[in-house]
Order: sequence, then structure tokens, then C-alpha cells
Amino acid sequence: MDNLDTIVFYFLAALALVGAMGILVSRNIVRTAMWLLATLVAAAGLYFLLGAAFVGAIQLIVYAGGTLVLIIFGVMLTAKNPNVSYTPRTAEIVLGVVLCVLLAGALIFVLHGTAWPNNVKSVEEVKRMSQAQRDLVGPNNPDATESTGRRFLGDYLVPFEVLSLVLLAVLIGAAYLGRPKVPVIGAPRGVNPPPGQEGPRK
Amino acid sequence: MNAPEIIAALTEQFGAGVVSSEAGGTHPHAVIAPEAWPPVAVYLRDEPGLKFDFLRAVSGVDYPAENKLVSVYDLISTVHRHTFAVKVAAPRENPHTPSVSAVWPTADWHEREAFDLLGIVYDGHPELRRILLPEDWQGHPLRKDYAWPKDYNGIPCASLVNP
Amino acid sequence: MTPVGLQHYLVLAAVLFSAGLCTMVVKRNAIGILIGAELLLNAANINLLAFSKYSAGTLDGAILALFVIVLAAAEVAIALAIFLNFYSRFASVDVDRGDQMRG
Amino acid sequence: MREPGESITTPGMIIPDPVNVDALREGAGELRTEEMIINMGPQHPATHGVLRVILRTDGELILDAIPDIGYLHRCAEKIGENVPYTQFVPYTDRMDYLAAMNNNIAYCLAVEKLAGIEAPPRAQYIRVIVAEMNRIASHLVAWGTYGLDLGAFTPFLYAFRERELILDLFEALCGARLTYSYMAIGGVRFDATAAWCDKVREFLDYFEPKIAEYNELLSFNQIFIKRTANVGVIPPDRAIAYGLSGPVLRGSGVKWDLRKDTPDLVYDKMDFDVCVGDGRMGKVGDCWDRYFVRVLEMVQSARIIRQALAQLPAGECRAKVSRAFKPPVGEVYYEIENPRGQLGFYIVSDGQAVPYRLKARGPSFCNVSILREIARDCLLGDIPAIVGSIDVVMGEVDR
Amino acid sequence: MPETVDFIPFVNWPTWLEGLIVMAVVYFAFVSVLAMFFIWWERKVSAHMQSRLGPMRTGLWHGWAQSPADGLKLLGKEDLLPDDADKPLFRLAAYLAFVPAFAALVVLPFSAKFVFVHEMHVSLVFIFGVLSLEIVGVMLAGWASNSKWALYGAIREACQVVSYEIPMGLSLLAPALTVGSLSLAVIGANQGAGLHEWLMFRNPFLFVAFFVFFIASLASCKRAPFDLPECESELVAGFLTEYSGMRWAMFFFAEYTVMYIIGALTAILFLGAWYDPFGIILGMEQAGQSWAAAVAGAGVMVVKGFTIVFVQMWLRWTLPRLRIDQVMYVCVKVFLPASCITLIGSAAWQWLAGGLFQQITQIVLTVLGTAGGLYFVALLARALVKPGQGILPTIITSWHAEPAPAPVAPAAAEEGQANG
Repeated sequence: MDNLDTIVFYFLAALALVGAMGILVSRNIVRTAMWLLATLVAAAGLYFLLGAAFVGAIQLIVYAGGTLVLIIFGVMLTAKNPNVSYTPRTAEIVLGVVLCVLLAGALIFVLHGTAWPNNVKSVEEVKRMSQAQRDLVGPNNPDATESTGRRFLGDYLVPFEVLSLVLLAVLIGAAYLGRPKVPVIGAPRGVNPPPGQEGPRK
Repeated sequence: MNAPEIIAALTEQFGAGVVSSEAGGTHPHAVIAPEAWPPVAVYLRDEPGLKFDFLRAVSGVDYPAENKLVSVYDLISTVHRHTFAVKVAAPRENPHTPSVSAVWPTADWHEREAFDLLGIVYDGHPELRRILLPEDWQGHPLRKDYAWPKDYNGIPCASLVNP
Repeated sequence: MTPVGLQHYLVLAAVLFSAGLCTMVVKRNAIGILIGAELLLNAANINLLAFSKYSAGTLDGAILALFVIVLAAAEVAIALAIFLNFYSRFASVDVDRGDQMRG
Repeated sequence: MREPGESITTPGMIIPDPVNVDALREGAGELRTEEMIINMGPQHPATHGVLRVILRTDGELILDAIPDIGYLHRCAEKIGENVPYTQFVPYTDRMDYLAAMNNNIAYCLAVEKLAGIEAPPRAQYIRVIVAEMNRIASHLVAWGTYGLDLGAFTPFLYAFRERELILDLFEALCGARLTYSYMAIGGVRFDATAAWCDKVREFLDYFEPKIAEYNELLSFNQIFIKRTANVGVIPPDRAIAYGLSGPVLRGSGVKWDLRKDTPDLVYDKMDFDVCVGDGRMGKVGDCWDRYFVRVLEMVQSARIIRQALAQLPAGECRAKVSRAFKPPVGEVYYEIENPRGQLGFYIVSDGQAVPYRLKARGPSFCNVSILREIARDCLLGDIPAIVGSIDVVMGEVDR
Repeated sequence: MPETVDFIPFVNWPTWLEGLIVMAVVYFAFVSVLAMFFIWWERKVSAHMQSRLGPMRTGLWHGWAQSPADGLKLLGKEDLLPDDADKPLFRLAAYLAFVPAFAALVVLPFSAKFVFVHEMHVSLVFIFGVLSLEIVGVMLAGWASNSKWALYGAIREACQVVSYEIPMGLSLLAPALTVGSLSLAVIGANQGAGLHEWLMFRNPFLFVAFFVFFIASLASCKRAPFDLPECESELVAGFLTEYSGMRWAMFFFAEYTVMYIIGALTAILFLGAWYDPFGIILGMEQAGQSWAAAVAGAGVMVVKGFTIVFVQMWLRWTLPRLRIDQVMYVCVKVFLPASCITLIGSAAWQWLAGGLFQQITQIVLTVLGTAGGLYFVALLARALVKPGQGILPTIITSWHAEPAPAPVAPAAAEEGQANG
């Protein structure tokens, strides 16, 4: 059973890496978005492997289903101008690549050096735990989703509410930035700019 | 109002503008001089007694014998329910007739069709170009002396009339 | 095949992170940079969850990962609104044209 | 993708005020997406027949819709100048191919008025019966395809099921199902037997309750109302100015029906009322009004047929017309009320067997000319609704 | 959590690879047969609704072999690839729309035991997540085929997604909240005791959530009044304009599979999953015959799924199409607040409603729901029993039997023929 996990991990890791390289290399912005989709789906698979099924599902919905649709929207609206080339200058490419390879090497060197603590509880221990203790445990916790929910409204209540405020601010900000300056026919009150400051009527 | 009263009103209003007229027959009409035609059109449409607000058709007719290209305007009034027709002649070589698309918007397309099929140029028309035939068609088919083209952009046009 | 341990995930995350950073540095298209940023966030998420499974054994990693996902969506929304305004001003989302902006 | 601003139409065709996108860009301070020029071209499911509409759109919003016609042009008028009067009838069938009977009547009446011939009363009654039956068939097609344009597939099948019956009756009467050439100068070519009249009554008994079913299925369907009310509104004065006629004109509230003042056909002996759009679902003159005027007219036509069948006199069904028919010198312009509007013929005769000039004024030709004015500032989803409500038949637009 | 035995236990298969292959084959066979059956069924249903017969010739009885024949034809057809389209993305889009439909089937239970991955606690959220992947495929198809109509189809799909996904997600959570778990197996297991146990009738908010979810799910599988992305009358064929042959068929396989998934999901969430309205299957389960209960449950589940798919077809062939701004208005302005209220309402209901009061409302809602359901079934039966007035055939058949009408009086006749 365990070598299935390994195979799936290597497959997903390969998919994620190929996606990342694809993003780095491809010229056409729509192809970059598609490689991003590959990485997102690979990441979601990895989350399932890491036992966080709920996070994996949310990643599929919010990230792959929501954010990516937004990005594709952005690509569609801004990719119309053919006579603008986005090819970066070679000096920038060389500098960027060298910098990142150095970063990757440093990170990996550091990672191998340190010995990470391991206080993962085994399945029997989790079963014996009381409800409150079980909420803290991540792996081998059968109802991890419930615990996540309880923790959101327990210890993480403040960041949870602050998050909702941030989302509200983003909602209003994005709507304001993207408001139609040219009056839209039949738009309900409040969407069109007030009669005085309409944009140039085509 | 029947045809003679309309013609009387027109001659009384425009005098020289009305070249000739025919009250009887199956198609009572008045022939109007080209330069007087726009004011006559406005008069026909706005005069309370006439109120010809519905332009039914603009037909171009080619009379090579009298060297004339005639535009026939058939009018009807949705208020008084009486009908009348107006003819405006133009020479065949360089046919120019003032356009009334400003008075009756329906004339816009009808005049374009007359221009397309007969070659009558309507001055003051907002967008005078061919409407039925392709843009680059040579000649005007409804003229009596129309020469059938041999081919169109390489497509042969052989037919009984034009072997 | 050795069983999958913490190291494998960390290495993967590190490579993803540097690839994301490299994209942000190299790309001239604003949306390319945005995609690079998404890559960074994903790498961070993988790290979070890997630590929560192999090392810490607690649920905090998953919760933080959820926060990161939600905030990434918000960030993309604002970034795209800005890019669209940028586009309507410069007819392209080429970041190098940004130097003509006032202030 | 085509570069913005580059003209895509045939050479020489000027799109009025082509948008110079780059000029706009410098002044562009607001969020604006790229304008696109789309060809709702000759082959398109929503344009009935080969009508081409060039749309200049900004996203879903239509900035300009320029109709481009002429794809079905056969120059029937030039043929008319080389064909004797009696043999031109089959060409009139192909003008408004959904209402061939009405076209024949218009042409034959014009020639009869020119030559001073009077059709016998039985022929006039048969002409009215046949004209109204063809009006029902034509409105059925309009009703069915309008549902199709807005996405409801089922009404189309019901409409054609009823229309088949009418076509069967016509086939029994004159042998043809679509292009009948049933009229001749001076009357009709075959007599309507009593058995045929019973069959028509049988059809009417079957058809009349169906209209209530149609209304329940489509007319008062909430989504249909949402798609058609307040869309493509034509004010009455613009309707008259653009020379619209038929249900398109009456949909805008103008009480104008030639059947009420045509002395030559026996409509004056019939008791029927003119259906006019009254803005029941939105503004007067919107797509829903034009659509509903057609449904009401089907009811009125059924009433007329019943009265005409009741009053059908016996006698000759064709006046004596010499074979080498030569009308006197003169000209005439004559119109009658077709399902789509007023079909008029202007005939100039110089005494020979062949007309000197023959002009046909198709109602759809004028009805389409207003498309540009009402399709501006609507959404892409409204174009099929507007074109469908005008109920265009390209045969009589291009002739 | 009812104790569920592994249907396909990974452990004792010879190797996990064979287990994988068997699963793939069983799945692919079942789903392709399902999609083909739906295509044939939709053509027959729409035909009989439009007073015609539909496919009758291919295959003996009622043209059953029509879909396989179409499949073969599509295999034979050339997969066109427009030259200035983005070729790799053009091909990829078909798979991107096709794969999520199957991925969602992995966690969709057919009965308490018949499910492939049964210990997935978040199967509800997983299905919703995977279905949202399909949208990327559709948008990519529209963008990659580089034609104006396809672009319009893609943008409309994006607008539709943005507007229906939130209300659908929220109304999806209401039943999960009432049952207390995100796993479909658990949600299904709590609805066994009879018609009043069905989640739809638990409280008025869930009653409303059912309708909101059903209509939003119509938008999600692009059917009936919301089929704007590939509507014929405006956009020629929407994002499918440039597709042909097998690639086009893939989109349709995906669409019909998603239709079944949505039908099954609605059944599990609201209409008492794999339990019949009288509690018989629950009785069998408690009596220990778990295999028999599983098979019966699977049967009931498939019947419910097919009924909901039938209702979707019924809607498609009667209602015209909405305009894109009306779709967004309906989904955002009407369904979003409604789904929020149902979510909060069902939560409050859990907390506030006492035992007796809850029983009464359950009974009342059950009566209301069944009355409505029976009304529609009666409507359908009436249409089937009395297919239109009988007069139609007599006009046509009796007519042709008669001889042609007598010729007109001789004098005018030849003259008429001569120059008519």
C-alpha cells in the first residue's frame, strides 16, 4: 500500500515541477495560465497525500476554480494588442535564473542540514485522546475537518474575522477600480457614473 | 382630397416648380422640376390638408427616347387616406436628382436601390452606395441599353440572352 | 523507493519557490508576474502542510494553508483590477511601460 | 484576431465613422475593452435567410448594426421587362416565398387595375379565402421561428404541424405546396369545390383552440416576456417615417391595415378588427407587441375565412381574358396587405404584351431598413429577438 | 458513521494495479453507456414532447442503436483543427472538460456500499471542486479556437460561472450542515427512515435550498434556460463552434455525465439518497442483509438520478433561453441572498426548533412536496394518455383517399391552361 503513495507523490511532484518550468519558459500568456492550472491541481493532489483532504478540496474550488478563472479573465481582456511583445531582455533572464538557482541551492543545503522534531501521534494515541486534545492533532485524526472548523471558531477566531474584513475591503476596492466609466445602457441606479461625469460616448 | 385638388394646391404654391401634371388615368401624378423637389416634398409631408407622411415606393424608370431617367415617388397619407405620385426627371448622361431621405427616411434605401439598378445619383444622400449588387459591379442592369457582362471576377455570365 | 519523508516535500517546495521567484523576476507581462506570485504561495502551502503532517503533528498548518488560499484569491482580484486600469491607460500590461506613470 | 480598425468588409464599403482605436487610446482615461467587428453573416442561424448584419460591438453591447442585403438578388424586375404579363405570375411566388398566394393577388390586381378588368365575385371570395389561409401559414412560420430564435425549440414543431394542414389544402386546390401560381389575370385558375370548403372549415375547427395553447406555451411565458418586452422599441412616428408596414407597423400602435380600404377585394363585406400593439408587456412597439399582433391576426384571419366561406357565391371563377393579352398604354401603382406588410407593384405599360417597367416594393425591404436604428445600444442577445420580430423574408427584400 | 465495508478493498486484490485497471474499465464502461443512453433518451423525450417520433430506424425497437451509431460516425469524422487556433491548447481543452466529469464520479456513492473511495470525509466539497475545474476547460476551448463566436461563448461561460457558483455552493452546504458532515455517505445514511426523513422536508429553509440548488445546478451544466455558452441562435455554437468529430463528442460526453452527477448529487443531498420513501431498504440494512440493501439502494439511486435528469430535459424543451445579464441578475441578485438565508436559517432551525414543532413542520412540508410532485406527474400522464385532439389524422388521411376535384367548366379550362 505504501509504495502506491510514493508513486503518486513522485507523479504529482513531477507534474508540479513541469508546471513551474512551463510557467517560467512559455511565451504565450494563456499557456502560462494553463501551466499554472497544472501546478495547482498537482498541489491539490499533494494536499490530499498530506492528509489535509479539506484543504485540497478548498484549493480546487477557490484556487483552480476561482482564482484561475479570474486570471484567465484578465488574460482575455488584456491580450488583444498584437503589436506589443513581452519578450524580456536576455540580461534580465540570465540574472534572474542565476539568482534563483543560487536561492534553490541555499534552501536545499539548509533543509538537509537541520533535523526536524517529530512529535506525530500514532493512530491509537489519537483514538484515546479527548475531544479537546483531538482538535489539535492534524495527521491520523479521522474527523480533521470538524477539528478545523472548531479551531477556526476557537483559537483562530480573530484572524477569521479579520480575514472577512479584508475580503470585504477587497470586494469594494476591486468593484470600485473596475467600475464602468462609460455609461452602460440599462444599468441599475448607482452603476453608471452620475450624469455629469460620463466618459466619452462612442 | 382627390388628385386635381392636390395638383391645384401644388401649382398655386410652387407655380413654375410643377412642370406638368396628369389628374386622370390610373396613376395621377405631377412632374416636379429637380431643383424645386425638396421644398415640394417638405410641403407635401407637412401641409395639414395633404399630410403625405408615408412614402410607399421610389421607382426609377428609364426613358431613352426622351433621354430621361425618371424617379417616381408614390405617396399615401395615413391621416387622409388619399394617394398621390410625384415624378422627377433627370438627363440620362449625368443623372442628378436631389435626395429626400431627410424628409422620408425610407427613401434612403429606395434611392440607393434606384442608384444601384439605374444609376440615378441622388445629391445629399447620406450614404449613396450599391445596396443589392456587389460593390464592384459594372453598369446598371435596369437601363434599356444595359450591356450584359461576359463574366464577373472570372465567373462566366453566359445565358440565353447573352451567349 | 524510499518511503516519502519530510525532506522530499521541502525540496519540492524549495524548487517551486525559486521557480516562482524567477518567473516574477523575468516576466514582463504583469499577469505573468501575478502567476509567479501564485507559485510562491503554493510552495509555501506545501511546506505548511508537510510540516503539519511530518513534524508538528498539529492542525495549524492546514488552517494557515486555508488562510493563504483565501487571501491569494483576494490578492488576484485586486491585482487584476489594477492591471485592467493599467491596460486601459497603456494599451498593454507590459510592466516596463509603468515608468511613465506620474508620482 | 483581426487588428482593430482594419476594415473587414468588401473593398469600397465604407463603415460610417470607422472607430480609430489608436486615436481613442491617448484620450482613454476609463476602463474600456477593445471594440470588435463581427459578421452576423449570410449564413447564421438567427438571420432568416441570407441577411448579413455587420455588428460593431464593445463586449456584449452593440454599438452599431449595419444590415447588408443583396445575397438573394435575382433582378426579377429586369426579367419582368422581357416576360409577358401572364407569365410573370410564377416570379411573384418567389418574392415572399412564405405567402405566395398574396403576392399573386397583388400582381394580378395591379394588372387588372391597369387593364380595367373586373374579376367575378366568386373569384374575389376565393382570393380572400386563400389569402387569409396563406396569412395564417406565414404567421405560423413567424411564430415558430421566433420561439427558435429565443431558444424554445418546441413551438417550431407545433407551428409546422398546423402549417402542413394548410399546405395540404393548397395542394388539393392548385397542386403546389409553396409556389402556387394559382392566380391568373382576371380570376383564379381552378375552382374551389364544396368538398374543399368543408375541409377548410374542418381545419379551422381544429386550428382555433390551438392558438390558446400557443399563448400558454410561448406568449405568456415569463422568460419569453423578459427577452422581448422593452426590446427594439419602434415609436409610431419613426415606424411611419421608415415606411414600415404590416404587423411591424401595427405593433407600434399605428392602426393602418390596407385590407380595410382595398375596394377591389371583398374585405369590406367582412367583419374583422385590426390588431394593434398596445404595450401590454412593456412599451408600445417592442418586440413582444409585434409578435403578439401576429398571433392576434391569425385569429382574425380565421374569422374572415369563416365569413368568406359562408358568403361564397356560385358562378364563374375566371373572367374572359384573350390569350395575347395587351393592356392599354398607362401606368399603375397598386398595393395590398401581405402577411409581412404592403406589397406594391408599379407597372408602366406601353401597349405591348411585355411591360415597359415593372417595380415590386417588398415590405421586408423597408422593415429591415430600420434595423440599424433600433439595434443600436442593445445587447448581443437582443439581435435575434429584434430580427425575429421584424420577420424578414429575404426573397422580397432582394427580389 | 455507519460501518461501511470496503466494496473494492485495495488490500486483497492481487496487486493494486489490477484494482486500478478494473476500476477504470468498470467506470469507463458504465459512464460511456450512461452518456450514450442519455443522448438517445433526450432525443426520444424531446421528440415525443414535440409530437414527433425521434430516432426510429437504427436498431430495432425505437432506434436504440442511434447513439452508438453517432459515436461511430463521430469517430470516423475528421477532427478539424483551425490553422490559426492555438493547437495544443485546442486539444487540451477537450480533455480538461472531460476529465473532471469522471473524477467527480470516483467519490459519488451509488449506495451505502457501492462507492469507490468511501473514507473520503470531504466528498461533497471534492465533487464541487472538481466540477469547477470543468469551467477552465470550456473557457480554454473558447479562447483557443480563436473565433469571435467562440470567444463570446467563453466569456459568457465565465460570467455564468462567476454568478451561479456561490449560490450553488451555499445551498449545497445547507443539507451538509443539517446532517453535520461533508461526506456524502453520511448525508445519505441519515435519510433512510422514510419520506419525512428526506432532507428536503426537514425544514422550510432546506425546501427553498433544494429549488435554489436545482436551478443553479442547471446553470452549472449549461442546460435549459441557462444554455448561453453554446446557444445556437446567437453564437452559432458558442465555444463549440470550431470543434468537430470526437473532440466535439468529448464535450458532450462530459456534459451528459455532469448532468447525471448533478442529478445524483441532488438526490443524495435532498431527496433521500438511496433509500425508498417507505424505509424498506433501511429495514433490510438493519436486518443485516447489507448486500441486498446495497443493490436495492443503487437501483433507487439510479431511478432518482434519472428522474431529475428527465426534469432537466423537460425544462430544456419548453423554456426559451435567458439573456446573459438576466442570468447574472437571477444568480447574483436573487439566488445569492436566498442561499445565504437558507444556510443561516437551517443552522438556526437546528438550534432553535423543538422536537414536536420540528415534527409538525416536517409532516407539513412532506405533504406539500408530495402534492406538488404528484401534480406534475399527473400533468405528464395526462399529456401521455391524450396525445392531442383526434381530428388531425382525419384531415390528412381521408383527404388523399378522395379523387382530385372535378375540372372547371370546359370553356375557361383550356384557355386557363393555355396561358396560365
